[in-house]
Amino acid sequence: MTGAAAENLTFGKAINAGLRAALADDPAVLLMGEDIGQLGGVFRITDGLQDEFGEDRVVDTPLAESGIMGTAVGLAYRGYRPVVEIQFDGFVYPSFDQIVSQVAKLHHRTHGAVTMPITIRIPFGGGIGSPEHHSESPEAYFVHTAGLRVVSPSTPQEGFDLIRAAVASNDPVVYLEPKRRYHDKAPVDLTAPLRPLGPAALAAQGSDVTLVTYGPLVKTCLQAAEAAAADGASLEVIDLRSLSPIDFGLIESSVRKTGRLVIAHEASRTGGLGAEIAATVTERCFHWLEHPPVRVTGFDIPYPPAKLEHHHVPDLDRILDGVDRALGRPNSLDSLDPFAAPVPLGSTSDHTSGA
Amino acid sequence: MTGAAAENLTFGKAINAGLRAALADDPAVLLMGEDIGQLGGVFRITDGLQDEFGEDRVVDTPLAESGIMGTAVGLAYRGYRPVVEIQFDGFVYPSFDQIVSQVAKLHHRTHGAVTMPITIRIPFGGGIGSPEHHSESPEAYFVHTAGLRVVSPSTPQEGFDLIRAAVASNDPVVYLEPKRRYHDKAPVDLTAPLRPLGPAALAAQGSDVTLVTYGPLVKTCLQAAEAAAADGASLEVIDLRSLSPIDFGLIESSVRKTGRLVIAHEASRTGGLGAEIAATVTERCFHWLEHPPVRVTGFDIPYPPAKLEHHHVPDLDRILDGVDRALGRPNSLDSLDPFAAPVPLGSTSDHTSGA
Amino acid sequence: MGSTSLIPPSTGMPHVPEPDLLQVLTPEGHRRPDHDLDPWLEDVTPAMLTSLHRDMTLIRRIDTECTHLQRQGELALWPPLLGQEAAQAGSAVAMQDDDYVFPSYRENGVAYLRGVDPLGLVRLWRGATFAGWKPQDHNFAAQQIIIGAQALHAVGYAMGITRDGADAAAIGYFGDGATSQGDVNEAMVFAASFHAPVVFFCQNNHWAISEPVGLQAKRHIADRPWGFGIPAMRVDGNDVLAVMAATRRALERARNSGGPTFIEAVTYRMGPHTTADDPTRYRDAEEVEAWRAKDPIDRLEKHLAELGEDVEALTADSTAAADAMAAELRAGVAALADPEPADLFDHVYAEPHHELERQREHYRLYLEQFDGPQLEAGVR
Amino acid sequence: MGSTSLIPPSTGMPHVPEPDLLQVLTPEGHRRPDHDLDPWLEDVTPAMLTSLHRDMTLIRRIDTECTHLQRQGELALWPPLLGQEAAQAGSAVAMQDDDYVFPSYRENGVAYLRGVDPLGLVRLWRGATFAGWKPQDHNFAAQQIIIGAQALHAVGYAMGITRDGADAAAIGYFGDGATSQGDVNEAMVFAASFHAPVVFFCQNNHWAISEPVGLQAKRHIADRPWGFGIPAMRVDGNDVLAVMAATRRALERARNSGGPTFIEAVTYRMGPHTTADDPTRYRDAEEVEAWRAKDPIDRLEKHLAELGEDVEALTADSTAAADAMAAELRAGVAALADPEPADLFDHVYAEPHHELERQREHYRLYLEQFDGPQLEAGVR
Ligand SMILES: Cc1ncc(C[n+]2csc(CCOP(=O)(O)OP(=O)(O)O)c2C)c(N)n1
Ligand SMILES: Cc1ncc(C[n+]2csc(CCOP(=O)(O)OP(=O)(O)O)c2C)c(N)n1
Ligand SMILES: [Mg+2]
Ligand SMILES: [Mg+2]
Repeated sequence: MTGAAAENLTFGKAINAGLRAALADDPAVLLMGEDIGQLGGVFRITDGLQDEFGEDRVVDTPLAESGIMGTAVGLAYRGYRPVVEIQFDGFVYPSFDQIVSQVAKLHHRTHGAVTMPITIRIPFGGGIGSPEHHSESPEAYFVHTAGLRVVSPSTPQEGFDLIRAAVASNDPVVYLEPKRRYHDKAPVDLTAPLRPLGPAALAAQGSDVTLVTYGPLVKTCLQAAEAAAADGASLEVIDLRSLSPIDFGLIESSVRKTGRLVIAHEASRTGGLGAEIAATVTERCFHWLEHPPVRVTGFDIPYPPAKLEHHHVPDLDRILDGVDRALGRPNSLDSLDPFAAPVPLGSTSDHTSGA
Repeated sequence: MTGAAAENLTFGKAINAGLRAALADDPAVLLMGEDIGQLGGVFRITDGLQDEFGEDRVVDTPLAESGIMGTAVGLAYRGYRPVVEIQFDGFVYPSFDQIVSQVAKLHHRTHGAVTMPITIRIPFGGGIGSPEHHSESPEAYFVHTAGLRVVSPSTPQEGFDLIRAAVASNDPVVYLEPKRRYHDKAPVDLTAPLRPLGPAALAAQGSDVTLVTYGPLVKTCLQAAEAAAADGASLEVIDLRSLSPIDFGLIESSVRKTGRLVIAHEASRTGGLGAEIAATVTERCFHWLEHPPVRVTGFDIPYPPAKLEHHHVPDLDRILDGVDRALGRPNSLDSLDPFAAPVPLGSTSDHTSGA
Repeated sequence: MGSTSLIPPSTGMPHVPEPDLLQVLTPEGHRRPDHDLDPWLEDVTPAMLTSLHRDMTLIRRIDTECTHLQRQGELALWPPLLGQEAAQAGSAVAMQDDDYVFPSYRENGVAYLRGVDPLGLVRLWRGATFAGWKPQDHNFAAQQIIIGAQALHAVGYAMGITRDGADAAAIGYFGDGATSQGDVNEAMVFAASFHAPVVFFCQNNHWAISEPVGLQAKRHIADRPWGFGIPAMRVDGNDVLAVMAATRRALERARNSGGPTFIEAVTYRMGPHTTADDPTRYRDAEEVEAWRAKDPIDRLEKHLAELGEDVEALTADSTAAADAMAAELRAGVAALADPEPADLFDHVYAEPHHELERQREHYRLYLEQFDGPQLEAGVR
Repeated sequence: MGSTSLIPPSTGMPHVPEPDLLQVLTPEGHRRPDHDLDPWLEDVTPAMLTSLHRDMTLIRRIDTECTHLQRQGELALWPPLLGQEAAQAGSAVAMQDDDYVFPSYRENGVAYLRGVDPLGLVRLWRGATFAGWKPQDHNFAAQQIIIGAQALHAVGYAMGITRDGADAAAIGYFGDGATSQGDVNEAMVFAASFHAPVVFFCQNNHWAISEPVGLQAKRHIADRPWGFGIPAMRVDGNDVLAVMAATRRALERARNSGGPTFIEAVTYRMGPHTTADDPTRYRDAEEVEAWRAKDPIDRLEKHLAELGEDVEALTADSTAAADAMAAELRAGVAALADPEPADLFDHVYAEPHHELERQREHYRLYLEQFDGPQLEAGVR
């Protein structure tokens, strides 16, 4: 896959290269965000781009996310293709209204007359010891929002490919960058052709359990697959790449083979992507399932302080524990077997009739 | 259930009575929102309350939802229990940042030192022929947000009971009012004791299929249960009441009895509550399930214009169609049998390795 | 009338103009001189005034027709603009074709003058569509319901104009209530920072549903933009000439790299907020009556009479034009078909989306069982 | 120095004060008369000045200590306030106990003067907690990272003060960059509408990470509040007496039903945005050097010298106090334990939550397999 032109690049530099290519290819592309100019962004993802393309194409904006998103909408009305940087995941919410009510809906609102080819870049997820609001995984909010596409790359090559595909898409795309992988290095083919946004990738082949994940946890899941192999279990790891829409075709064919599904993500469990994947795969592959889909996720808590984040973010051991569960092997949760405990702990249910 | 003091009230008047009781019971309670004073709110839910309790307790605010939510946080810091009205579902997003990053997190952020007993009232859902942004079902966003509780009443009595329970809770509660049921009338016991927020209700007993729903669709599902009974199928209808947390105990015991689960909601399907319920019930009741959980929901589209909304919002027929599916009876989707179609329609999957 | 200098102060010292109400036509229809606005009114002829009269008459007729249509159940809702005809017509005629309008839901008069077919407005407000026109056909964006959001869109569009080196401006409309929203204030920040060729056109109609403007702003709205570095004019919004002159001036300033301008058009919402509203619950009849005396159409008629024009004749002409348009509109309404269920799934995405195709196909199969409208197969 | 009248204009006419920088201590340490501020400085004695010197010295020491601790890996991050000691100390000492502070992340000096244990700041910035103190113990809210959000909290709290008829005020701190956020502008709208007893304290330190204040505001920040109906003062933020006087005046105004006031304290962020930042990428060394000449502590020392105080002795005292505090802090840091995993689940809700209990129990069982920290059973 890595052609002659492959360069060894960090994830961050690969995205930077993709942005550079997008800016060079199409004068309608422009970058907007806080501190993306001379500073090159707090993660240096836009490093050098303002010097190369000028202040008109790489625009430091005032400190107001709704303002950034709303002016991006106006620029899209005028035919531009804004690429917006949200500095950290937790700072996207002031722009939530513009995203949900405008960016996602304007193409539909106008019966296709207006397109909103806006890319919203968000460094997301935890694991880098950050303060509050700097480690969130907001993907479920966007995946539930019709009109948006959501993607997350897991390798430098995907970083490059997907940012180009996102910018080239005529739909708005939320592009979630797994910030704790920014320093991962790998060869990147900068001459790779433009690829479609949607397909998932088979990151590792296996036969016993299908392990679905995306973004930052792909690496962890690949490590889990290696560890599991040593333990006699063969994991098939699927890297979603596209979180909306989800490429269920690949997942379904894998689950029809393995009969077992584990989904891993950092976001909170309730209402997270794991629920959607479990529900859809159960609908479509019920008769193939040997065990209910297992979710290994962050807890239903606010993302914790740095010193505690390793408890919250699923790691190798928690993923393997989930795999053991899917395989019916002994696992930590045997003593809290859900099948043995019909009524949840601490439930104060008072089942009166509502009539 | 309807005691001596029961009065025949509309749903709207029942909530109004609950708010009146809350204001009367506790001087720390105050109401804030746009047009809630002299006008009594665009739905008249706060009708007469400003006259009764004064402009200091029932406060017309400037037209800025983030401002309303943010000042409510400050009032909670000072010991108040603000009840905030968001005029329509689609107008909650400007306050999303204050809700997600402040209201939901401040209790945890301060290790319990500060409480955020804020009630966020939102008339939600469709079916009343409204313009854009006036018919949304945003519950999944809030259910996925740790730190919030989310409830939705389905009857006048629940409207009264749950608003009182929400205001009395020391946690922030998103209280979703099924606006198209505001004019439904039923006896309401205004002397009912304060009840807990969490339990679901068994709205109708049955033995063949468990039908889980909430808010506006409870009524439709009860009608579906009657229609199904005529057709020889016995539906057990569960009214969630609390969407976060969900009272899985009641659902699980029902599913262990029926072996079949249908979930109905108006919100878009992907990442909606149906996914969470299907996933959790599958985890906990896998061996009892005779058929994968069926979701009958809004489509993954922006809420459509009024003339088309009856297509989007699940109605009796679509719910019955889902019930038929769960029962393995002939239904509209037989020719699109998911088990027969391993690759989704129109998928352009390109399953290359991501390594 | 004060001299509202539009030249930004060169020092950092505050330099806020007198926010007197700019007015060139008194309620009695007398033309008064105004140092700032007169240069923008040099081409005013009786013919132009007659044309403005017809514009306002037609706008008012659309408004009353649609209010009737709502009462008759043809429309789901209608937001009347009664009383705001001068603010809308005066600003609309000041625009050039290349200028781009970002309206709220109430700019139905501006829509009409931008060439939007009234039937498009009807289709929108009957709930058949969210946009009864193609924005690019009229340089008139989809109407905005989220209060204030469009102010940022106008600024973004204007930033694009600058980048394109184009000779055009953007104009964002919003109400007095909208000025409380973060978005409108952020729009001022961005407009100032990027020196965007944008005009903020605020129709202060004194009410935001049931809330008086005094709840939103403790000072004149036009006082606020200066602090952001944006010059502002406070104009009599019921004086069509003052509004036209101020808007011309602001748009011209924008086109000539002068940056953003804010216009507060002081007017009054004579009707309910929408046909669903009952204003008697929150405001006094006397207030409404006092504003009736400032009616924008009456005022122009008085002025035309003062100029010696045959007001009866031109009113008859305007009315005839309005009658014709109303008849056409009603005929159009009678012929309107309901939207197709395909509209549910079309254009949610610009590019193929396999999961939504699947839902579409599911629903097609579902509908096939019934007699009602069907979905076509395989069309996106 | 201009006369910044705090009396709101009685008419609707704009009445914006000269936004000259209010200053009572020149960079050379001379005391200069100021009509507006002098009445608020009548109780200033050499002892008070000495105390302010010690306050600023201690604040600076916390700052440099924590910067070191970050370099040594004890802290995850630290946002230095170097250069802003006068703005923080001057405003903090102006408060009364009942006043309530809503800080951003940079008000570590204010925190200290409100009685927050520096070890609490350390625990916060090492990533052991999100709040190293109980807000109600110091009337000092949890620090706020979401830019501008706390401005609304301050207004809401102040609205509560009014309702309680209490003799107190709220004060919200934020930076120059924050003024672009919708929340800060909405806070001004609400403060004006509800005549809230709140002080907006904006430390204009000239930078928002890499963005100069000129990108956020085309005029002085203090020009903006007037348009919202909120009087503003622009004070030399490196002049501890001017800051103290202005804050006293504003707080006193708030306590006496005078409503909100905005203070722009013009200062400079001498260090990086945080220890993770590299300011050499975006700003010139000369700019920093120019501001070094306006150092707030030097300035007070010069003034004390001019008053004939024994500066060497009092500096030695201040330094000794700082040394003692720093030693205590380091000892405290060495003794810090890591937080317990129970903190993950505790206080997410104030009331029982069965699904979260279940997750907690799951995780307890999971941890039991390992040697590391364990979760207690059944505790919420
Ligand atoms: C974000 C948002 N909040 C609330 C509403 C409900 N709403 C519709 S119109 C309106 C009043 C707007 O007043 P103003 O800005 O003065 O405009 P006008 O209606 O007077 O033209 C309100 C509160 C909305 N549409 N959007
Ligand atoms: C909503 C939000 N957007 C972005 C950020 C990232 N951020 C943290 S500090 C900062 C600059 C703030 O500048 P200013 O308000 O001047 O305060 P200062 O840091 O100078 O004290 C930014 C952009 C944030 N914390 N919150
Ligand atoms: Mg208005
Ligand atoms: Mg700053």
